[in-house]
Amino acid sequence: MAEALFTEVTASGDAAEGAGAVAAAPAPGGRPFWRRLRARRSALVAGGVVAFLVLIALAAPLLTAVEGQDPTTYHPDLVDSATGGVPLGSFGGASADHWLGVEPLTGRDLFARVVYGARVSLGVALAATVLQVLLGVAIGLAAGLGNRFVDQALSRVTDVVVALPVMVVALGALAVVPAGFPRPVLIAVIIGLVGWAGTSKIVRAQTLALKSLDHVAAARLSGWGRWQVARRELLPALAAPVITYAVLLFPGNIVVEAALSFLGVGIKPPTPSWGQMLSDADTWYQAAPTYLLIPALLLFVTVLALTVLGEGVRTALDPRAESRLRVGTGRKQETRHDAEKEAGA
Amino acid sequence: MTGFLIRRAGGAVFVLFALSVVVYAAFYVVPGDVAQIACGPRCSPAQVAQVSAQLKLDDPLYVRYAHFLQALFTGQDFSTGTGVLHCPAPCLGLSYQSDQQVTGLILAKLPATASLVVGASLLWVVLGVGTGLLSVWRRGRPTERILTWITLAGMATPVFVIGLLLIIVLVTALQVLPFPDYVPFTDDPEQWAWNLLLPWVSLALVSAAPYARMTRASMLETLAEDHVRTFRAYGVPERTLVGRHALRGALAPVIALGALDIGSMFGGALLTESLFGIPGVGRELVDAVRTVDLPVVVGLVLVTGFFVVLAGALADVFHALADRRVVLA
Amino acid sequence: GPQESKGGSAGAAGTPHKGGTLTVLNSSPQEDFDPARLYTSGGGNIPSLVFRTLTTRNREDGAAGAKVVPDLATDLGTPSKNATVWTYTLKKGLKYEDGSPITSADIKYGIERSFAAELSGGAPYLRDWLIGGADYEGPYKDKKGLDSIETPDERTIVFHLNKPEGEFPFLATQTQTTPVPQKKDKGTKYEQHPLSSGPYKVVKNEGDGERLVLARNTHWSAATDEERKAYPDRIDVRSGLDSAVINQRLSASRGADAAAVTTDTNLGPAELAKVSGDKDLAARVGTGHFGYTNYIAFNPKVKPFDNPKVRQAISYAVDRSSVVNAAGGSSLAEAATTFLPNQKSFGYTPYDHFPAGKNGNAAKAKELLKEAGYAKGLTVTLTHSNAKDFATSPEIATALQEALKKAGITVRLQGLEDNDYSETVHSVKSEPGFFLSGWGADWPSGGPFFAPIFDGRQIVKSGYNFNSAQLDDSSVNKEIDAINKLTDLGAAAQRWGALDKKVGEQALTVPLFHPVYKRLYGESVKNIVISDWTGVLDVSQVAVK
Amino acid sequence: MSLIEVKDLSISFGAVRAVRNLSFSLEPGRALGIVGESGSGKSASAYALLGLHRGTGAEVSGSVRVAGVDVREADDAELRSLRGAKAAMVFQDPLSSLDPYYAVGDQIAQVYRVHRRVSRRAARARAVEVLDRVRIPDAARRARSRPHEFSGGMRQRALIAMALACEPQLLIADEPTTALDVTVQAQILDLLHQLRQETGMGLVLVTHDVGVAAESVDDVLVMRAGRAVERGPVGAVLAAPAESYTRALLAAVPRIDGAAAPARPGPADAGEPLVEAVDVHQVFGRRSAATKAVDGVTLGVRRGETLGIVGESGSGKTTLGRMLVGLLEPSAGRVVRRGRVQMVFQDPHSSLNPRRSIGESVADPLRAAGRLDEGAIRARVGELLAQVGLEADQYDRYPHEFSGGQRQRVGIARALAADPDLIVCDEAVSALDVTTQAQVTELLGRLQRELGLALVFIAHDLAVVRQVSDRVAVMRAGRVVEEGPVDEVYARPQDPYTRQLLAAVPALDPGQAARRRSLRAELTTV
Ligand SMILES: Nc1ncnc2c1ncn2[C@@H]1O[C@H](COP(=O)(O)OP(=O)(O)OP(=O)(O)O)[C@@H](O)[C@H]1O
Ligand SMILES: Nc1ncnc2c1ncn2[C@@H]1O[C@H](COP(=O)(O)OP(=O)(O)OP(=O)(O)O)[C@@H](O)[C@H]1O
Ligand SMILES: [Mg+2]
Ligand SMILES: [Mg+2]
Repeated sequence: MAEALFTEVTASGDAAEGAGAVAAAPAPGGRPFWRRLRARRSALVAGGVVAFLVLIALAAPLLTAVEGQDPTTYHPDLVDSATGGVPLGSFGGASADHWLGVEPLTGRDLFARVVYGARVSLGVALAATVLQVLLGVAIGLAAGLGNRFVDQALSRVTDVVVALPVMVVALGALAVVPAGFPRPVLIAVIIGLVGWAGTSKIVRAQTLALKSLDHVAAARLSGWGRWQVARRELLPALAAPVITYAVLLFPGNIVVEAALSFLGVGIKPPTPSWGQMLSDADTWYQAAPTYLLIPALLLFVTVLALTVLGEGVRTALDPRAESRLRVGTGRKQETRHDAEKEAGA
Repeated sequence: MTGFLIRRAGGAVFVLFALSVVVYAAFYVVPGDVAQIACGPRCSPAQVAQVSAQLKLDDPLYVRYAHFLQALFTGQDFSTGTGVLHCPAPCLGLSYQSDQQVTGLILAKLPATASLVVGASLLWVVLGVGTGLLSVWRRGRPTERILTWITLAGMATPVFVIGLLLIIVLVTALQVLPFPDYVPFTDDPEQWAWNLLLPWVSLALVSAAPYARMTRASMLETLAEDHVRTFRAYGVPERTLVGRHALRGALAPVIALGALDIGSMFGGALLTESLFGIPGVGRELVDAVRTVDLPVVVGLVLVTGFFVVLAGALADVFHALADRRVVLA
Repeated sequence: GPQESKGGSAGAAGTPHKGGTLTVLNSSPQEDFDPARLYTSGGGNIPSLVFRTLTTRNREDGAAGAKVVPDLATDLGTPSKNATVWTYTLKKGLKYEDGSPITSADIKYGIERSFAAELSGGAPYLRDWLIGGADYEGPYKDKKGLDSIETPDERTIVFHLNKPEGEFPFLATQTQTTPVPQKKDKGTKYEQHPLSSGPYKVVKNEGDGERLVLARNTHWSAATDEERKAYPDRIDVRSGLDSAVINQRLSASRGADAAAVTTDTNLGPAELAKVSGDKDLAARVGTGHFGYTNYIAFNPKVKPFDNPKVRQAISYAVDRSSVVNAAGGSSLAEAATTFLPNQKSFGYTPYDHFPAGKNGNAAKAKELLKEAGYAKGLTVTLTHSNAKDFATSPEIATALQEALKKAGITVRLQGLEDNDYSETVHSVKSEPGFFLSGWGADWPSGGPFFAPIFDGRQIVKSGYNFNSAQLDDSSVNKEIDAINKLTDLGAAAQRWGALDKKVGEQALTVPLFHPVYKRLYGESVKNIVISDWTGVLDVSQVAVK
Repeated sequence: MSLIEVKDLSISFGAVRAVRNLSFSLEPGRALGIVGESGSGKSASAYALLGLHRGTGAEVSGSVRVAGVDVREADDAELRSLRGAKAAMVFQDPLSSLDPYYAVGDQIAQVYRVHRRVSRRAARARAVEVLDRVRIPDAARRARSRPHEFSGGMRQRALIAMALACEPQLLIADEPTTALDVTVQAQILDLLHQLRQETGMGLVLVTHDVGVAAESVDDVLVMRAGRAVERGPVGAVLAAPAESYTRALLAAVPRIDGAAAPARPGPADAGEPLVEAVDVHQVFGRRSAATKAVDGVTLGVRRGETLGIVGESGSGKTTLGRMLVGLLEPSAGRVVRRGRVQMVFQDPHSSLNPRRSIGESVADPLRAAGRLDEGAIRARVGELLAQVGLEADQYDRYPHEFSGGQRQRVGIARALAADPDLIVCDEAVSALDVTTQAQVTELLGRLQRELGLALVFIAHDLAVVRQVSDRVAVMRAGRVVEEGPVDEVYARPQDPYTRQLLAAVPALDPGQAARRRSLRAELTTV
């Protein structure tokens, strides 16, 4: 009987039309994540900005060659030695030769230092963030999935790491690692090693919440191994908070690199980095404002772009986000909604 | 609850123990000859040797560590030259550099750091959570935009830059605030707050952004949940939905983040402290690391580690109280 | 030659009066306040208000300030014929803050306790010069005392030295000669309340010297003290401040800050740029010259610096104007070609053996390199510290790196963290061949400036060594001994200058620059005195009314 | 004036047209049942009555007037004054419809204060009053409990209490009893009935369960694929349905008292059980907080056999099922498995990963096995989706785009994909309308016949259990109180609890429903 009913229902024309009610939208081109990401214009703009910054960093030698400068040559003649080395000329000594002017004291070309600094700052911060996220996710997952003993042990190790002063670690590391070891790599590793605790705490909490959900149980019953279950069922859900947090870690890491420079255990000169520039420039805000403003502005743009991009990626990762975002601002009237649609059509 | 407290206390002991071992181990490799630094650069080798003997630096590190542990439980006596200085039971030793009792040294520095961190954290939580809240409730409005940009800019700028700019604007140019000059709370609460305002604001500005982002993310998450739909269907105004229900849901991650920050800030507010001349533990720590003053470093790391553990445990308790579904494990 | 030291025009005007509170805004706290542990003459500015010494520095502007004058003693001391025995007589009516009299035994005890390991930190001279000093372990371990110091009566003290030292009066300016009554000695705890012999006493010492309050010592009598003016009633020292904030506060000069000075914070280049654009501020800047030289040090035991041609080539290649710029510009640094500071008291004798001109002589350098067998260029490593001090710091190192590049010398930089740097460059075992260094005077004379660097007998095999070239030249050693015998300090200075010029020929160092100190002070601060001895404003002369 | 007037209502979610040209009205004091298959647009229509689609991605057209308010034209303030005060809604999912952070009483008080200017205290008193009204025992104390301290049935009642707080003219109840066992379901339906008599409010009852509608409403509206198929007085429609769809719907309703289920083939082999539990226990929490969820259960399931498990909410059914498939280790006792096992989860919300398309979820077991290539996997998933009454091309859609019943079917498809020997179906058909339910149970039956599949069928719907099971176990408080062949147990229940359960089953005939209601009243008061 039931079977007959079923065939009848699907066979009737009415039902065929009814199927429209549940039919999916025509299969979208490309993976849904990219489709959703592309749909967010702000994310695209932000992505463009980030790509642009990365490009600048990669093309630093080329750009400085075009300008005809390099980041290390001193120009003592371009600064006023008697008044503490302020760049001569307006706008920090900006000119056709020195597009953004020159550094106070040394007269080194600011544009060249900024673009080369982008390499170090973005590179170090990126590497450190990646390390922090990898470690944090791995340890957080292990704590969340492991038994009570594993969880307790890892949580306490996390506490130790939080409480460990970065200075002590940095000094110890600098003493142990041979002097020839590339400093940016070392700094990235140090920042990564002391900064994963936040990520791991977030991941652990999320894992604990998620692992009791039935879809994780279902995946286990499907015959996946532990790691596969984690990868398929947990990691995608962890992606949102982790991305949100990683986007926050990134500028933090640039600033930490600056602070390490400030404390004398950072990037080695004459290699420029934004953080180092900021920490050198702090007293120059009045005498040579561009010296402070340029790296500060670039850093701000980077952070802003990453935040917007991160937000975009986070939302695009979540198939429910479309309706979710609107939920927050549920004030738009249905009628107006229709009117807008018509106006737009 | 009792079980939780006992486990946490055990965990804390482990953390502190591990910290002290790590610090001792680090001092094998960190450069700097303690005796030479304590004695001064022009000390003769013989004199350096005397100082080294006096500070018991010639013992192997593990022996020193054993003494350290012993002093912690039984106290220790030190010679002042003319007499004896008794350092009572939880004795963290004497500073190599200044001959002060480490316990006293830390106790003297702690109130300033606590004032800084507690005040600033209140401010940054309010600023961060407020911005996050506005970014959900008043999405796209100018106030929201401005606040979001301010917090992001704060995050992108080192505190020594922000602090200095604030001094220029608020103190030198507008003259609305005094130059920060730490006054202990016990001396004059009003002056205490007034003088700390600038450090608080600076530290809050650089720390608020994560709270704003986290608050925003979890609020959006909560707003999409079924129970919010229930209240919307009962005519509860959006303001209440956001401010009461969604905000409450966002509390847990914010508290967790706060615990992490407050804990680590106790050792890490050093840039703010040195910019504003606040006599706190952060600066003391950097100085001690610089001068390889092992007892002071160990003492400070233990104390800050204690706060990290404490903050973590408090966050767990708060979380469990706020969300009864959570069992303390 | 050096510019004149001078206080700014603003503060110089107006007659000083007694009264008021002077605020001192500093970055480093006065962690040591025990006369045994202080290093510099008078222990620096603040301790010198509390501790009187046998002799002291002359509190006058410029070169006159580099003279040594009597303090507790009636004169600069009476030397024996070969300057190995020095005898001092104390003034009459000297009292501590508690009204008890100051005796010569207290001075002997003060010196003795500075030998105790618990109270280390002072300068090495007493240990090196006094007979039996090298083995003496201080009064706590060795109750017998030091035989080479005699106190025949309450006002007389006699020092027996193991070799002639004509500069003993300079040594007597150090706080180890401050009287400490044995009964009041509390060992390491003494610094919490040291007994004052000067115009001020300590009434508050918090946070290990972070917050100090000094008030008048009523038992101090101006009649016995020609040097300290002691105008303010109180002195309030706040330390631990960021240098940028100190300069901000001094330039704003609001409230109590109008009567504020700093004893340890210079104007940085950025601040100088701002100050020089503002007439009012520029008038409140004091300029001082402390005897100090920043230089490149070579270790000829390391190749290729064993080759004098290489050292000379580098001397020629150096671009002093970019180095001076990196150190803060011509207002904060003066290019140097001599090792001795450019002040008369050191015996300054101008010379420039390897004239590099303003921007370096790359051609000459290349030529020398060719002769040395490095026609194709040379790669060397320059060791420097990562401290932000504009002296041995990265800016200077990179400036040199750039200059030497023009001469075909590739410089790799090895920046070390502060402690690591000190340990590395000051140990004979690890000393690099090519590094940045600097040397300052313990007192304004050639002796302590020149000898530790070039005296072969001062090479320290284990421990800190400052003779970085490890020069052990018997003719140099002999001349040093000869000058030390002179009690005529003027004559001695001349011979130090000549010796410097001669040693300079070996190109063991490349003098780079002498720093200049520029410091702001508050609006109502008067009577600014900056001597060449310290290069900084003397708080004992300052008035705020 | 009518309480509700809906004209030409259409709702679409993007390309999905969930409701089309729906018109109906409701007079004050009357009760309307909306029944229809799962996914037919019932919930969507109910939401439209309160303007809940506002600000979401849904597009709404047509006119909706409720209690004199034009829902589509009203401004925010006007709408707020409608919501809760004049018309209140009880949502489909009671488990997640209350804020976990606040006490139940405070939540009700909050809603009350939105509409009435009263003091906090007065609002609290009102909350206690309405909680008492929906028979929450010891209401004054329980008002201070948080939702998680309430059982499912109590939460549902709390939601109704919230709806009653402002004495609305209209109550919209969306599947108020879906997740509840029959005894609680009966209590809730009785409560609604009583309240309607006492206050004279109108009721819109959305349900897929014709039986539930028969017990509680005056008129019935049958929906299918977004359209109204038939409407009329409940007695008339149920007794003499005009439309073929309605007839089919009614015919598919499993009956507890009708003819016994078609003779089922006996277990394929009488040998060793496929899965066997021996004296299993499960204790959650420790010491004072310990809950004995399962307390010494011994049972076995053979190849080709169906074991039904019934029992009140919280009696340990799910926990037992999880132990059978090995998702939970028993605290004591042992479970022996001699084949592949799968589970269909009770909560369709959490059993599907919201971030993965449903096709991917269904494909999981296939991928894990690693035998099929990509194309074959897609084809097989399409086949499975079709078998449970979904479309093959819904592969790429996400769980939130489905109605409750549709999600449940995805879960079944996933369990089938693994090609198991035994499936534990935990309330697998509870949210399905009877036609789909019939289709699914038929599918399971066929697989059982063809492949010798064994089933453990956990359900609160006694009729369905009777239809599909060979044996039935009745659970209460972690123990099996009665077990035996299904006809035996239904015909001659031994345990008083089993009798109570059977009396709570809703009847299709409104007249019979009334008789049962009074019978229940006797049973519970005794
Ligand atoms: N947010 C959404 N996005 C896309 N489609 C949706 C959404 N919500 C519901 N639908 C679709 O709209 C149709 C009607 O859904 P609705 O929830 O009203 O069904 P229902 O009749 O209540 O079913 P059930 O009895 O299973 O609860 C379904 O086909 C569903 O897939
Ligand atoms: N993870 C858990 N932690 C603590 N208690 C639990 C847990 N899971 C279930 N319980 C408790 O165990 C008992 C049995 O729960 P179970 O889910 O098995 O009931 P059920 O018979 O499936 O009920 P329902 O019909 O409502 O689904 C309940 O009292 C429940 O509160
Ligand atoms: Mg529904
Ligand atoms: Mg269950």
